[in-house]
Amino acid sequence: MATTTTPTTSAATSSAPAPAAPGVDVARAVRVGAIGSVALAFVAAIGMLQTFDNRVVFVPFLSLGDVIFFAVPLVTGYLAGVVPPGPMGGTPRVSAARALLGAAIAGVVVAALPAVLIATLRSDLDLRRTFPNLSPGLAQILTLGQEGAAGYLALLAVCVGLALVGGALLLTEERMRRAVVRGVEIVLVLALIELIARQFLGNLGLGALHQRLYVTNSGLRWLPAVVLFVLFTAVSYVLAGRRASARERMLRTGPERQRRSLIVTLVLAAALLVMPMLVGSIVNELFVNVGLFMLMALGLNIIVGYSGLLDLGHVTFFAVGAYGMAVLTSPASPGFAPELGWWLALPIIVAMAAAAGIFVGTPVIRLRGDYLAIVTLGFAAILERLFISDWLRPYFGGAQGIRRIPGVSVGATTVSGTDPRAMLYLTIGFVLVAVYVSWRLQGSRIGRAWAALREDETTAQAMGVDTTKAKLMAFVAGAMISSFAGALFAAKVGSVFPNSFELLVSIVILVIVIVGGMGHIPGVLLGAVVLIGILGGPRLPGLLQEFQDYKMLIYGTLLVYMMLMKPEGLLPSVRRTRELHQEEFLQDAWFDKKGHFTDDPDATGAEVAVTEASAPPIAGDAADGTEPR
Amino acid sequence: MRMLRKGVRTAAIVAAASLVLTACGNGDTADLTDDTEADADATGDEETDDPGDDPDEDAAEAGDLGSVTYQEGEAIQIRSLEAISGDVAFLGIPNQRGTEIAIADYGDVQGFAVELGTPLDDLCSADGGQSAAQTIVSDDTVAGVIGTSCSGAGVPASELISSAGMVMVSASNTNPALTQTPFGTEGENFSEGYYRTAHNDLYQGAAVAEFVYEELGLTQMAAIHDGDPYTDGLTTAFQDAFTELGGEVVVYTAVNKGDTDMVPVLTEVAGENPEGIFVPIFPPEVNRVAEQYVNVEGLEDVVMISADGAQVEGFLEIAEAEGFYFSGPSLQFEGNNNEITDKSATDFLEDYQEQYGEAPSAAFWAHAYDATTLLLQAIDNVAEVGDDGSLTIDRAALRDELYSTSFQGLIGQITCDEFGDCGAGEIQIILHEDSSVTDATQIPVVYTFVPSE
Amino acid sequence: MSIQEFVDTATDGTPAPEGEIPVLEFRAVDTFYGAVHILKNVDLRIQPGEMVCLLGGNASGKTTTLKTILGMVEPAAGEVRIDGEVANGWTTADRVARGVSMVPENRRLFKRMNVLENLRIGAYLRNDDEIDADLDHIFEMFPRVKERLNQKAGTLSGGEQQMVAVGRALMARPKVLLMDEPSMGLAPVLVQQNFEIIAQIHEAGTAVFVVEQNANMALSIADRGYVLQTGQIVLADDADKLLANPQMREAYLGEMPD
Amino acid sequence: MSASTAPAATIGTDEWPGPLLEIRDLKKNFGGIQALGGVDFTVERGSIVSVIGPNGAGKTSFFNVISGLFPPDEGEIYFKGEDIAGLAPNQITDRRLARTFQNVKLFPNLTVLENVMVGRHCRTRSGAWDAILQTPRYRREQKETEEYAREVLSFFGSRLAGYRLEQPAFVLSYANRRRLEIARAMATAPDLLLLDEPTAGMNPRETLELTELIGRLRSDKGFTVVLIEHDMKVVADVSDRVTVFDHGVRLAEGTYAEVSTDDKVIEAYLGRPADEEKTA
Amino acid sequence: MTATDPPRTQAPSLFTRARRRLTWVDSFLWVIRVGAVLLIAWGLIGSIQRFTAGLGPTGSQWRDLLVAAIAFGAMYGLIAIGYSMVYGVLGFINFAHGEVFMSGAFIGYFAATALSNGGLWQSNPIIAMLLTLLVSMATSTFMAVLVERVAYRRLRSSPRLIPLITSIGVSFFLQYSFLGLFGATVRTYPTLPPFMTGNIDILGVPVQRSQLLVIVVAAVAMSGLWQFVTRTKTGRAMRAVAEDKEIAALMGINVDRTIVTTFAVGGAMAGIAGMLYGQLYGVSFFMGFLPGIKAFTAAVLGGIGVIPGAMAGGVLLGLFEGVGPLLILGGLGIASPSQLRDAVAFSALVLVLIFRPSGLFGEAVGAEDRA
Repeated sequence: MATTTTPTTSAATSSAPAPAAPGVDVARAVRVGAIGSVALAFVAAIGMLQTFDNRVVFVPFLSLGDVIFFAVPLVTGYLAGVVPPGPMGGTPRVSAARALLGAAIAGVVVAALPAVLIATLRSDLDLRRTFPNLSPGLAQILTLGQEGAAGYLALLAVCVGLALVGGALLLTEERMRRAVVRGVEIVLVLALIELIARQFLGNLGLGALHQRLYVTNSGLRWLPAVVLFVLFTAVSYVLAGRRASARERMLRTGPERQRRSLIVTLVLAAALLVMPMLVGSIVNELFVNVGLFMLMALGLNIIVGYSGLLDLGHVTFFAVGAYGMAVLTSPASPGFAPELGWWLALPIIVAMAAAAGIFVGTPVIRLRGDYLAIVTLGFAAILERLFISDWLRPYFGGAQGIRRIPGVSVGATTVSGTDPRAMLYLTIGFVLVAVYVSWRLQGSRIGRAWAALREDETTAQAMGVDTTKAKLMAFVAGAMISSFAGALFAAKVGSVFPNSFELLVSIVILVIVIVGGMGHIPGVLLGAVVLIGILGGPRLPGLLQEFQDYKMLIYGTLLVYMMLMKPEGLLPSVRRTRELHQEEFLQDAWFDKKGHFTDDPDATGAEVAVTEASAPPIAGDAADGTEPR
Repeated sequence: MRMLRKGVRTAAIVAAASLVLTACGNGDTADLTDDTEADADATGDEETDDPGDDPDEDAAEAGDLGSVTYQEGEAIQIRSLEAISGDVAFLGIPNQRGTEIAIADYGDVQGFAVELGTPLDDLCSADGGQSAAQTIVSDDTVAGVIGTSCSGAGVPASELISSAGMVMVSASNTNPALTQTPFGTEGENFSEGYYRTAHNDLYQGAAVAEFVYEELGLTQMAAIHDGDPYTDGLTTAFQDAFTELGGEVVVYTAVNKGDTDMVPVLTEVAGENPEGIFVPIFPPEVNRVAEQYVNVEGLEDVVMISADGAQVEGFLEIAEAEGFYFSGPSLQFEGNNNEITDKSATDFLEDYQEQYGEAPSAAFWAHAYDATTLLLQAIDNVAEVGDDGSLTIDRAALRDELYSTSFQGLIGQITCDEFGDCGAGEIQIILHEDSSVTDATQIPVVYTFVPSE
Repeated sequence: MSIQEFVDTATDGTPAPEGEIPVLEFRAVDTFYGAVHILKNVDLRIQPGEMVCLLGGNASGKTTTLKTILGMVEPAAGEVRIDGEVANGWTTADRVARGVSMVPENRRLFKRMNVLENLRIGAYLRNDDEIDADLDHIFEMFPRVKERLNQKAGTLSGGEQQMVAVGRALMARPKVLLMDEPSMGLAPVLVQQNFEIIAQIHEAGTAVFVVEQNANMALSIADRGYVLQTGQIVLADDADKLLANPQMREAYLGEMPD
Repeated sequence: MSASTAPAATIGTDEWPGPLLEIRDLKKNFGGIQALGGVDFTVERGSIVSVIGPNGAGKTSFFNVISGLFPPDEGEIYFKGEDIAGLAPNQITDRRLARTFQNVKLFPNLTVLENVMVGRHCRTRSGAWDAILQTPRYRREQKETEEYAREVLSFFGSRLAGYRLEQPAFVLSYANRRRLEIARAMATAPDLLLLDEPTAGMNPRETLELTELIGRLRSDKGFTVVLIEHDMKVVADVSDRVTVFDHGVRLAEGTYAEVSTDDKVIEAYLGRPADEEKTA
Repeated sequence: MTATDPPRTQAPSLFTRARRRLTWVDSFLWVIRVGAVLLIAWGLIGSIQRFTAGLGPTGSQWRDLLVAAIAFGAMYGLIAIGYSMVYGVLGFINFAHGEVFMSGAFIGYFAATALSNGGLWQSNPIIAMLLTLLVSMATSTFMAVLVERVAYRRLRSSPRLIPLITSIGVSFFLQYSFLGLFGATVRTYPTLPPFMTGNIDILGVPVQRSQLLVIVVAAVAMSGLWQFVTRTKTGRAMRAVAEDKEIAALMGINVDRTIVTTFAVGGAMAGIAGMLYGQLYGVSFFMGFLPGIKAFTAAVLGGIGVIPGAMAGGVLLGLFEGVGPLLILGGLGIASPSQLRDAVAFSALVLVLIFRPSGLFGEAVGAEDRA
């Protein structure tokens, strides 16, 4: 790293100059290539290439399997030349030699393991008892159908060629690069959603356009794909210049921000109103599912995001809502079937959920963080077992669940899962209520108590916050909001079975909250859209149904990636961003201060705070109340 | 609101018109000639106003469900909706593959290729089945569906598919509610256009009860299910039938999926001294039961009876499985031929091994194969080639055709009754005595049950 | 005197005694947290057996200095030398092995371990046979520690904990002992006791580097002192001269100029 | 509570004629180790009392027990005549007894203003429904809370004003954190304020400033203050009375002049006569 | 005390004092406590009555059940150690530990199959099983260390939710990677050699040899670990790092390496458990999930961070869920009690924590600290 001594007076703001562009980093290229090689072999060995080989996305030549295959060397080639940012940030420019030569080296390395794979597949070794996905067809894909030595050459050519493309991408301007990536992403998604596009364009009266763009029940035609790619790349390129950086937006306050958010709100509201009309039943269905998870996630957000109580059993409240609705409304409920109307049953189950919140919340009040997590998880497990049990079969139907749950009567009609559009309107209504309630609570007195609780329970209590009450309030509010999801779910599906309330649901809800942005309503909503809408829920398909088999794998990878790269979530709250980026924030504070305040020479706090950020001080003296009670 | 809806409808008509025009232009598109089908969503709106789906409605008259038309060069679309991920994938994957092989074997339908599209996943749950079915009914080019794997998913899926005018044939739904009750009336989840080649649980429960009571002469039985609606339904049916015959189920209990330590439940069973245990659960739990029951005092000599869920290589090959009885639909497919594709079960298994590198992991592959040929045959029978070379399938006619199709399949005679039960309904009990025989079709039959009409 | 003048005097402060290699030395060290420049061109030198104190208020860079010595923060520029060798890039363990040891602020014993374990872990990097002898030496110095050997460290009184903390640091046989704020939050009697211990260690021949806010106490026993302000050494002189320095008295000894 | 010697009606109110805080024979053990071994302690309304003593003498435990973080094993704590022993910390804060912590415990990711507004929690009453329905009471309280918080912060002059209000607490300097913690405690509108080492880690100038501020807490705000402090200069400057702790019991009590010349105190705590300390 | 005795109220009685502290939360908890005790007692009485009436399992059946439960619990204990140690050192729940266990069992299966195909399993079973055990341990150790290196190391200073979520991600990734690579089939280890099957008499009590094996191996592993942690320098370093990483570094301890060691040791224990579990119950990609959660429960039950607590918690949990359903629920006359074993296990956890909020062996609040 470059070293400079800086003038002492303005030293605080100085940063190191960008180092000169380094030469070809062979070691890095080989390392990145090796990772790429493992990745490609892995993707092949778990059967992804073959599974997706039948799924044509760009008519007539590219299948989804090919896209995945080609993406690996491309990304590897790109990464091979990247110069890791120095400790003071800033990405230096890369020389053409570094980018291209590095990419070429990486490309060769990438081809290594797949080549071994091909050799093995062509040999007489029978690996399929161990690796069921290593089928002869795989060799065909990896060699692009070439026989003999030509196969290896084809593989090498693909790897090196695409790596070079990746390397070349590195040489372009960053804004351009982002635009290209965005363009590829959009076109790829468009290619995957032929049926949805067919419905949507049909609803818009643009069926002819669909015919031009797509092949029915297949993918995008190649020429429109190219045109769309160019179009979207150009649009992203232009837009990228206009968009204020996320950081600026985060720090911006005052009327401008308010006006902006008002406009955003209005646009969103209009979209919400019109969207279900246009998008067709698949997307409507998808968004109903997303909406249900939004409700659950908003509920959990109060418990985890606002109050910092790690609840790993949130599905409990969903289950109470759904089973409650089933028992109260279904004529087929085995034990007790008052056959109430949905709206009549709703307040009852919300009250039941509140009671469940108190029941779950009370025993865990005195427990510290992770104990709380396992106990809530335990409650969810207990409840799931009770619903499936023969013991309570006379009330909950055991393994057979409860069926024939009527829909929601709205006026003269009944809304249920067979009509996803109406269901979506209903769901949107409830999500709006939940959002409003969450929003109002967050800024209120109780919201501040939750925030204090999350920061430091003992101190909050010492400052007069009734932590018992605040915790229970959080559980009750979270439970009530989540019970809406259960009630809607029962009416939508028309039947409830115990396996819809497995532990995985709790985990997925938590993941939504955290990946979206803990404690931040728009973040939580976005989290649900991304995870449930695109990938799908535990027992729900998402937009990319093709990836069903690999959904959990992608989930896992995405989670790890997110937590390492962007732990505050996709759309974080200011507070959470501060918490996770205290260091960066301190720099801002430092700059801020420079302009404002000169009276207090040693009140910068920077050192103290940075020290604390990296290693929170252990409670110094004994028994000063730091221990949990 | 009314204005909007009107707008949408106008848009739909414009869309339909443009579709027709473009179709004439390049002859490369799916075309929907019936106006009610022009916009699936718009019509869906009206048709599905009553989700309760009155089951008493008489069979639809031909023509009022619309039709689907394929232009020359297009493929007939059918869909597979099976549990292909998660813990029940072992059941759904062979079903899907059976369907794939059947499509390949059947070949073209009146010169039109048949396409399965992206296989859909019922996730073995009601919500998963509903969402996936929603995808299917949104695509008005789909002629029919093979699925679901799980009865729980089948309930909402059959309702949706039925109200969209489509048909679905399941290979492994066995829950009585989907078709008929023991009294020959509609089951509570019966829907028009739903068929299955799988047997009805009630028959199997009765078959086991009869076999145990009359053939083996046992009167004290235990039953263990695993919380799956299927196994739970089966043990309940068994209990009812056995009690009616005069026997007694002294322990009725359950394990959980994922359990490995079966000693507690077996001790519970042993405490009541049953003469036999009916344990129709799936691997791997059934493996654990087989391995552990011999070590539980008092169970050394009990008669063990399992069901079709366990008739897979992974269970049959373990030594502890020797001596187990299995109930299930007739699996003596050897010599059986699907008369439509002229394929024997043996050939099928060879094909399967060749193509997928393993033997089927569950017993319903033949049901899936027959279900698919059943559907394709019916399509073949009702499809009409128009003057422009397009192929039109009338949905109502397809339903009717399915209700009246009859042929010899891999699993035996396929004849659909008025509630959609098409399978033979014959239940066999086999005795597994040699763990080197891992092909269930090779295991000797000791009892055959034919439901009395 | 302006800051710049302070700086000028600091850089040519006390010359090193001829021929001796400093146990600890900073040569023009700069450190950053992100883009924030914390230490600015800091020079420090501690000779064997010497007792030096580093004075400064909050956020002056004291903690960062200690972290830089211990390798928890890497300098962006300049050299840290331990026993004459350039230590940049060494791990904390390397530095401890070369004779740097610290008594942290607030003692921070391993409360769940007993006193003996605490002392033994001080000698973690040592493999010689003299550990037991050194333990005896510590017991000699602090007889009360010996009485409490099997007691959990968390149950000791504040004064006893301080003894164990010093003992633990001494078990590493340091060439230079770093003391981080030995008077912070302590009762006067303990502060006094602490400085007596420091003096004792110093007399025994170990170099001691005391980082303090309480300038009076530190300067009263130190040989030399450095004054750190917003990351810069603004004063460096013999302890008695510092005590007499008027600016020093005003800024760090709490005397108001009125 | 029937047999009180004062009118029962005044218990727990400002009319209570007796001492503000009266503690008798307070005992507390932690895992068999005695932290407090029978402490008697009285604070009159309007006084400033310092508690001093060696580390580990039980001072912080004493505060923790008074403020309800740990229940006492034995003994009585009367606050305005009401026995508060065994109440939860928030109930005690509710009764107008607030504290700060030895190692500053702020809500680091909340802004300065929010930190202080949390202190108003126990003086406001609006609930979840008020917030959802935006009742007039809610809006009034919301406004009052913020205004009160700003007013409390203005007590510290320019230190915690202006742009600082919107800064998260973790960027504050050490001294400002201590100030903010006091402000937060003030926001609970206490009668009695317990300050645990308020000047620890401050430089002499800041210490001086804070010493003056503690005086103003009484003169301007009317708080009664009990503080733990190691800086004898601060103790000497502000306290009416000084209590010395050692090994969980009271070693001495009196004015600063009295205790600083007490031999026991010198031996256990000061180490040498106090005037020596000053010139050292 | 001031000269004039000020007026004051009378000291409240102990009862008043207790009642004041007793909020409605406490009342609620007391209701649960008393209710649980009553239910358990009632269930026990029911079972005893049935037993004396000659109904239900016989004495020897109960005994066998007990032994099986202990053996099963011992495996939980071995897995729980990994959770407990990682929690002790890094303070977060390593959800991926169940998959570490699974990977050991899985690769152990391949080793065992290879040895069986090579004939060693049959000809020299003890060596073959030891080799398999080594493979399992090595795999799990490697996995644990790899996961730490790739996923957790960069998260040392993050709030603890972040590594928790990361570990959930890792868990999904490993589970479904194994599914993709090796398929969904449940695979069975080669059968145990004849001298490992059947019963053996211990003090007149017949015990299944395989269960005895599990108990013995677990006991040996556990005591070895205990020696390691308390007696060796590395063990001391681990405890030091668990308590205070910064100060540990000041002592010259390489904190990173110590953390890696912690993961490795936890992984090795999980590997042992994996091999035993796989041998008895087969292997599948999903096998780590439930035992993982149960083992974590066991760790909490015993007091997380306390190594002997993890083992004790494991055995206890094994007993609760092995014997509990039949003994208590059976006695209460509840249908299909075995189906509720997980419910019993988690109820036991909730109850234990209601009675002892820091777990059975967890440190009581304030015990270590004094003012």
